[in-house]
Amino acid sequence: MSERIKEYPGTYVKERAFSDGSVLQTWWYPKADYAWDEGVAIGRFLAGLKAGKILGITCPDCGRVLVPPRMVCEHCFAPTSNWVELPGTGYIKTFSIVIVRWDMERLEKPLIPAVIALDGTEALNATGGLMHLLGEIEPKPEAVRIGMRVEPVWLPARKRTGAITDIQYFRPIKEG
Amino acid sequence: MRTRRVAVVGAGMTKFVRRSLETADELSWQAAKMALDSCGLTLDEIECVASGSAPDAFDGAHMKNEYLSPGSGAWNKPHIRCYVGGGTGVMTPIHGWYHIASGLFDTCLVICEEKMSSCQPHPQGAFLTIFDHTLERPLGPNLLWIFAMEMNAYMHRYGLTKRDLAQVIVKNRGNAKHHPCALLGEDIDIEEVLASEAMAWPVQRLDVSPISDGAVALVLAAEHVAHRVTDKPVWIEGCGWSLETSYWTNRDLAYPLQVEQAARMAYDMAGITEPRKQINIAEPYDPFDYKELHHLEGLMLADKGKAPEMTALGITRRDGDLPVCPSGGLLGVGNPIAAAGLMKVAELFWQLRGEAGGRQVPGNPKRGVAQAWGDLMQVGTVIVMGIA
Amino acid sequence: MVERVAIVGAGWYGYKSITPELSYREIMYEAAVRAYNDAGINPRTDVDSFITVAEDMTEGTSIFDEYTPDQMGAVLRPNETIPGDGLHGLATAYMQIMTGLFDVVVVEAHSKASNIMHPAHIVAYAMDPIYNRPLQLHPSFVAGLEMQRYCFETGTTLEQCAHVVIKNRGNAMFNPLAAHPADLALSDVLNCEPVAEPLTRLMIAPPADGAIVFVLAAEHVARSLTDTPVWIQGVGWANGSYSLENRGWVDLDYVRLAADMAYRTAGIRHPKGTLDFVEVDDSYAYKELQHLEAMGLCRPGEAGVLTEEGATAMEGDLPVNPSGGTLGCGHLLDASGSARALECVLQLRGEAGQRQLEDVTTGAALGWRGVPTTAAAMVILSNED
Amino acid sequence: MSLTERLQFAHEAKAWQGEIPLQNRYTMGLAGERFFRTIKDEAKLTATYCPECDYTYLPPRAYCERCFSELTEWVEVPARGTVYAYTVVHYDLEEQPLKAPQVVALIELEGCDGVLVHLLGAVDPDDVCLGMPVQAVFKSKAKRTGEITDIAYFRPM
Repeated sequence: MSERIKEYPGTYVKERAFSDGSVLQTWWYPKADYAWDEGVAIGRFLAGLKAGKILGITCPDCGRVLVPPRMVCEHCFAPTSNWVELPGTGYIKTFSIVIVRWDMERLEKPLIPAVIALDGTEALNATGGLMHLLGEIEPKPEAVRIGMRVEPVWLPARKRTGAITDIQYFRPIKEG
Repeated sequence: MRTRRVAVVGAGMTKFVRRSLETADELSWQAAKMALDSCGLTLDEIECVASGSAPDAFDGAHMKNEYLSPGSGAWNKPHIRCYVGGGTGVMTPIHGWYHIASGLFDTCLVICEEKMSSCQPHPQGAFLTIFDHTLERPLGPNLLWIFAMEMNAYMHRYGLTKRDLAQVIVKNRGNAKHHPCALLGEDIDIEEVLASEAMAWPVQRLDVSPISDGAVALVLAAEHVAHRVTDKPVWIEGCGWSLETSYWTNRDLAYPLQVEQAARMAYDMAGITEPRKQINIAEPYDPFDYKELHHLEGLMLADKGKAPEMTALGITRRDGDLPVCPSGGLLGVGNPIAAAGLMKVAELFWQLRGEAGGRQVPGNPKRGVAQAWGDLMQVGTVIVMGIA
Repeated sequence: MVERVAIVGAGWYGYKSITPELSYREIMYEAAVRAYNDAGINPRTDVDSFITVAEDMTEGTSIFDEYTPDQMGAVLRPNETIPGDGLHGLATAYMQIMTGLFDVVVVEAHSKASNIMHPAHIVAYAMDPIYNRPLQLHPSFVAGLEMQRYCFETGTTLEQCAHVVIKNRGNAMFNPLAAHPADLALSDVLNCEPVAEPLTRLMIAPPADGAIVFVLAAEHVARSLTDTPVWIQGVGWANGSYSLENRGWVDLDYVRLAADMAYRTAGIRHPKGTLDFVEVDDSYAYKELQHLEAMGLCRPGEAGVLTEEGATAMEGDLPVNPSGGTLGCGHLLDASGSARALECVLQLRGEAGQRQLEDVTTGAALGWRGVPTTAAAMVILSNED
Repeated sequence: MSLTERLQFAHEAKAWQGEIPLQNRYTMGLAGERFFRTIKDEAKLTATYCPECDYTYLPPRAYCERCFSELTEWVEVPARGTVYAYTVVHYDLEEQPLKAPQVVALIELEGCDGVLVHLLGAVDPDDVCLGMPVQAVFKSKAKRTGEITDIAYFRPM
């Protein structure tokens, strides 16, 4: 490779070349809007959120309580049944302290996304759980720890719409 | 084994650049043309095309493989694209392999392209919609979030520090100095990595591979054609791929089980029973520094949690006992998703033929493994190649 | 001696114009369960590889293959996505089995077309961004242009094109799977609103939701799984020129090449005498005619006449789209080719109910990826040992 | 066993709405940069020629898709040709009926193989016919941006 071929193709263009017109361009804005059918499992889960409940569903074969709920257990390939209301509490499986937006602009305030393992869903090598944001981490975001116990902070009932954001965030459970 | 043997007989690639003048199909043509020229074959002699590319959102074209088909040499030829997110770059030569191993074809052009710069204002925008549309996107996640969380889980499980991980960047960028297509080949101080701008703890700017435009192509041939075309065929000995659950929040993120599953499948096919003894070079997928370590463990080339120590001991240096990412990896060469994965396979081809120039690992390596990974930290793709 | 490959299981959900009762995951599961039960297999232990057919932009998710394994029983198993027609997926599975390293491979394709709010925008996004898209045209213009030139060159009439619609939506009346059965008259088709002249609204296949799963097996396994294996005799696929500017507007080289490859791999020299029926893409009425000609089943310009004469009807010499085709079943996006193949399987097993053709042994399915592509794939299926 | 639980009431069936938010910027590429620059600056069409395949590409390509040769031979071609096919389009991208239907044509340009896709203008749709000679109408220089829409439309000669 390096020995045989001296010249490699690929022409680098500076960003400035677009603004000063030295390189031509054309733009497109696809209109990609969707209305995805929620179906049985997610539909019921969202209805639960609206009612202020986190619901799981049970696999009759392995006994796992699945969150997010699905109509089939991916390990047993068995259809699930028996909805369970979970306490909503859990612990932080992992987290990040995010200070830039997707386009690399700095955020005004850090976000702390985390994977929450929910109580009542522990199984062999897996836990039911959700990605969500953390809040009320005191005294500052850096105090967050893996394993920290957390609980959901719900929107008031009248503001809930049946969405994951009906939970505003999870916060540490105060000791005692 | 009654399966037909398949060899890599040619390779080509473009420079990986932040933003290319070439259109996506022109990049594909450049890499494909070079691959053909490298083994003296013409497009006429190619019987089919196996292509791979990651989200359509990057190049900005729905049914991307149709859009790329002229540059992929697919005019009046059978052409199928495979797609497993970030794992695509190593899946595509596997996809090419079964085209020939099936007995349907004798030659195959394997091509991966990504023009990420078409996605504006920042290519990360293409990753905003990889999350579950109902339960995750409303929270506004991006790719950094989940990698940061996986990195954190890995560091926490084994008590690793940022310094343990950052040595991978120093090594890979250094290796990339000798890669003529590299975007970031340079000597870099570990303190500079540790001091780089924080993005999403524990991820800092220099932990991440650079976004780029580029294309890579290989020519595959059945045994009888391979011997006619070259006296240095590199054989595809094993292929493996595996996809974990999409419910990533339910998984153990500290260990890439899907990579292990894919590796076991590839090793079985290649007859490898002791990978650490039987593999001379590794090109694990390194879009972030911790990923190289994570994947060395998944490939069973390091004990769980021990890859950082192996790196500290210099074992994974270009002149170490197990050179890892001698190409410079994604961290050094660049990360045009699918093309970056195929770049690793091309690197094995060049290394095993002794044609890697300043990057050549010493000791006449006989066998190498390349691996890619992607989706929601969920797919593993593994290829084993050798000259035995 | 190379082993053969058979379809040993098939399952489906749909087809319907909307499916608000189930999510995309759930329709995939429904189809998969039927296919696995049909084949008598457990996906967690008996399948060597899973192939899912999908495109990001029709799903509304970047890297859609993330969301395929769970409901297929494919978790921690080899599972790859083919962004192609369902028949490209079948061809991929066929190749994997022919390597000798995979005994059982599953192929899934589905459509949630009803979830896409601006389908024309999605198709437009497949056009060349520099030369074509800036004109901001509804993508059906491509079909309008092609139909006009085709009719001009071959002497095919609009009435003949309309007969395809009447036949296929009429056939769909006997297919419980079909989403768009209808009893139409010539005037309905010719006098409804024009979309891209000469193309009228009823000459365009309306979309539908659905999911289709096939289980494929190597010969030695197939015989232990089923008494009614449907053999994949031949496969073929090809691309033409992607560019609207350089493609053959009259000679569909990609269909011709895909068909030639399928005949070659099947060892068929005289397709016309060998194929008992065909299921071909008819996402626009004139495409059925064009495809029959490009597949070598009649001479250029002859397909329209044959259709008018009833030669392609259920009781004709060569029944074409007994299922109702895409016009009658609905356009299932990239699962459309799978729907064509599913009908072949049902017919060859004698399970096509009211629309069962008599004494059929060999059929073919042809898929086209639609505007603006030049990508076709074909499989030839047979129930003969 | 398939699903053991299903929705029972129509009001339970809901859809979650969202989008893939995207904006794309495309370069014209090795060949396109020169093609569109010539249109922008000189209101002229250029093509590339493949001697291997004896094929003249307009839009020009940097390479021949048939034989993969690099194409370096550029030719200027007159901005006129004949209608190879045409259609009258009645809907826009939002699926809304157009007030004024658009006439879209494939135009065989003089000296080129293949066709160019563009709008026909200054003509009644009923008067268009196959083989009709047409020529490009360029936007004024001040309005040209180096895109395919620098040609406003083709009109009968």
